[in-house]
Amino acid sequence: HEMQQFLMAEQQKAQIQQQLHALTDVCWEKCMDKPRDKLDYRTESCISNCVERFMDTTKAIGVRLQQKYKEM
Amino acid sequence: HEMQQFLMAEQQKAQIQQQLHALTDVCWEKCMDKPRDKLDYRTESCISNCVERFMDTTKAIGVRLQQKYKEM
Amino acid sequence: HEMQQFLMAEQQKAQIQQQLHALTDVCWEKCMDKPRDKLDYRTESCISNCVERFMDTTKAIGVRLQQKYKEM
Amino acid sequence: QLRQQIAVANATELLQKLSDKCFKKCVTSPGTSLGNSEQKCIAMCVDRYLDSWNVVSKSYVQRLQKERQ
Amino acid sequence: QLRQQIAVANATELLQKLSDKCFKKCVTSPGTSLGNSEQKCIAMCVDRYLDSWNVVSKSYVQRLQKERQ
Amino acid sequence: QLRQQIAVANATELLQKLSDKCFKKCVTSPGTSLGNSEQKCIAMCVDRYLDSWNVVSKSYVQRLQKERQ
Repeated sequence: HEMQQFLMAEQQKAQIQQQLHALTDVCWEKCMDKPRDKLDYRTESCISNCVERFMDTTKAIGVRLQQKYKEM
Repeated sequence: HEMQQFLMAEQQKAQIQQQLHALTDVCWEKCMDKPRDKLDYRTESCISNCVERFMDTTKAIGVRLQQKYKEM
Repeated sequence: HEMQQFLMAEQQKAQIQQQLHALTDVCWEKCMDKPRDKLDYRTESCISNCVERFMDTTKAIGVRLQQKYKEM
Repeated sequence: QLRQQIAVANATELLQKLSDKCFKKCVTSPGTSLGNSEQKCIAMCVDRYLDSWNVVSKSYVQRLQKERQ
Repeated sequence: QLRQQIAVANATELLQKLSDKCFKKCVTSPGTSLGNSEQKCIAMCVDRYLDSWNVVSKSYVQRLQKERQ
Repeated sequence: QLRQQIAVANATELLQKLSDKCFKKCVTSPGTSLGNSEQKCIAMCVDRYLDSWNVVSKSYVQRLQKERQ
């Protein structure tokens, strides 16, 4: 049981890492033009908004997909 | 044997799903500009042509690759 | 032991193939415009420079990441 | 159970693809909340993507059948 | 058998990559059949991609050897 | 050991992503060596990407916590 719990915890960690990779990818493309010598305020808030809006988008799409499945 | 058949059928289904994901991906990028409130006729025929031409392309490339391998 | 050596050699080969796929991908996008009937000299040297510079880039990034980890 | 895993994997891949594509198409400069027009765009984007998926499936199956003859 | 699986996996990945790249480069607006110039473009695209693969392999191996010294 | 494998897999994925993104952004036409401005651009690109990763992590964790309440 301990082994199973450990494996599930590690799997969950790996999933979160995967999501962080994907989010950084999307928001980097969305917000970063040419990399400068500092992360300016505008880019930083673009990135944090990007994460929030991306998660809103995923949620909205999940809801819509469930509606669609019910209609079928 | 039944289990094996079941597994192979499921694997084939998964492969087809994978191809449908890939084709939808390619043809969405090729044919869809801004999503509107209906799938208009022009976009729909672009998508179905896209699927056909993509499969033609894959076939042509397969033939060409086999020629090349023979020449080697 | 022989089986293990064989497996490791195959794994290494697969990794190299993977890197060749990735490099060809990057350098094709960087250097090839419209495909012509021959690989002209300019494109060929662009590709071979691209491979070298990409490997330089990976190396430089590796060094930088290690610095960063030490600073943490 | 395997069948279920494949179905779940599929739904997960669809959700990821849709999030990616519809976010890129509909949220050009992310603000402090999803605006009305962004929400509408996302809903339409999902619907059109599923339409496209259906057109692709139909064309793909027809083609496979034609080739088998 | 493993060796064969890797070779097949490789050929499959090459076929997928080529389909993707050459379709994007050569078929800009898909019609009711592949036109002549599209077919020529696809053939050249495959040949140039394989050329590129060879240039990449050569440069890559040379570099690895230089680094080992 | 599994934990280590995940850490290594992560570092490898980060290195691959960084190489890809920073090469594309900083080396527009590859020459016979990395120029000075390309090297600087790569260093800044790595630093900004890690900054972005941190901002993303913070925003992501905050959001998950807000949703759990």
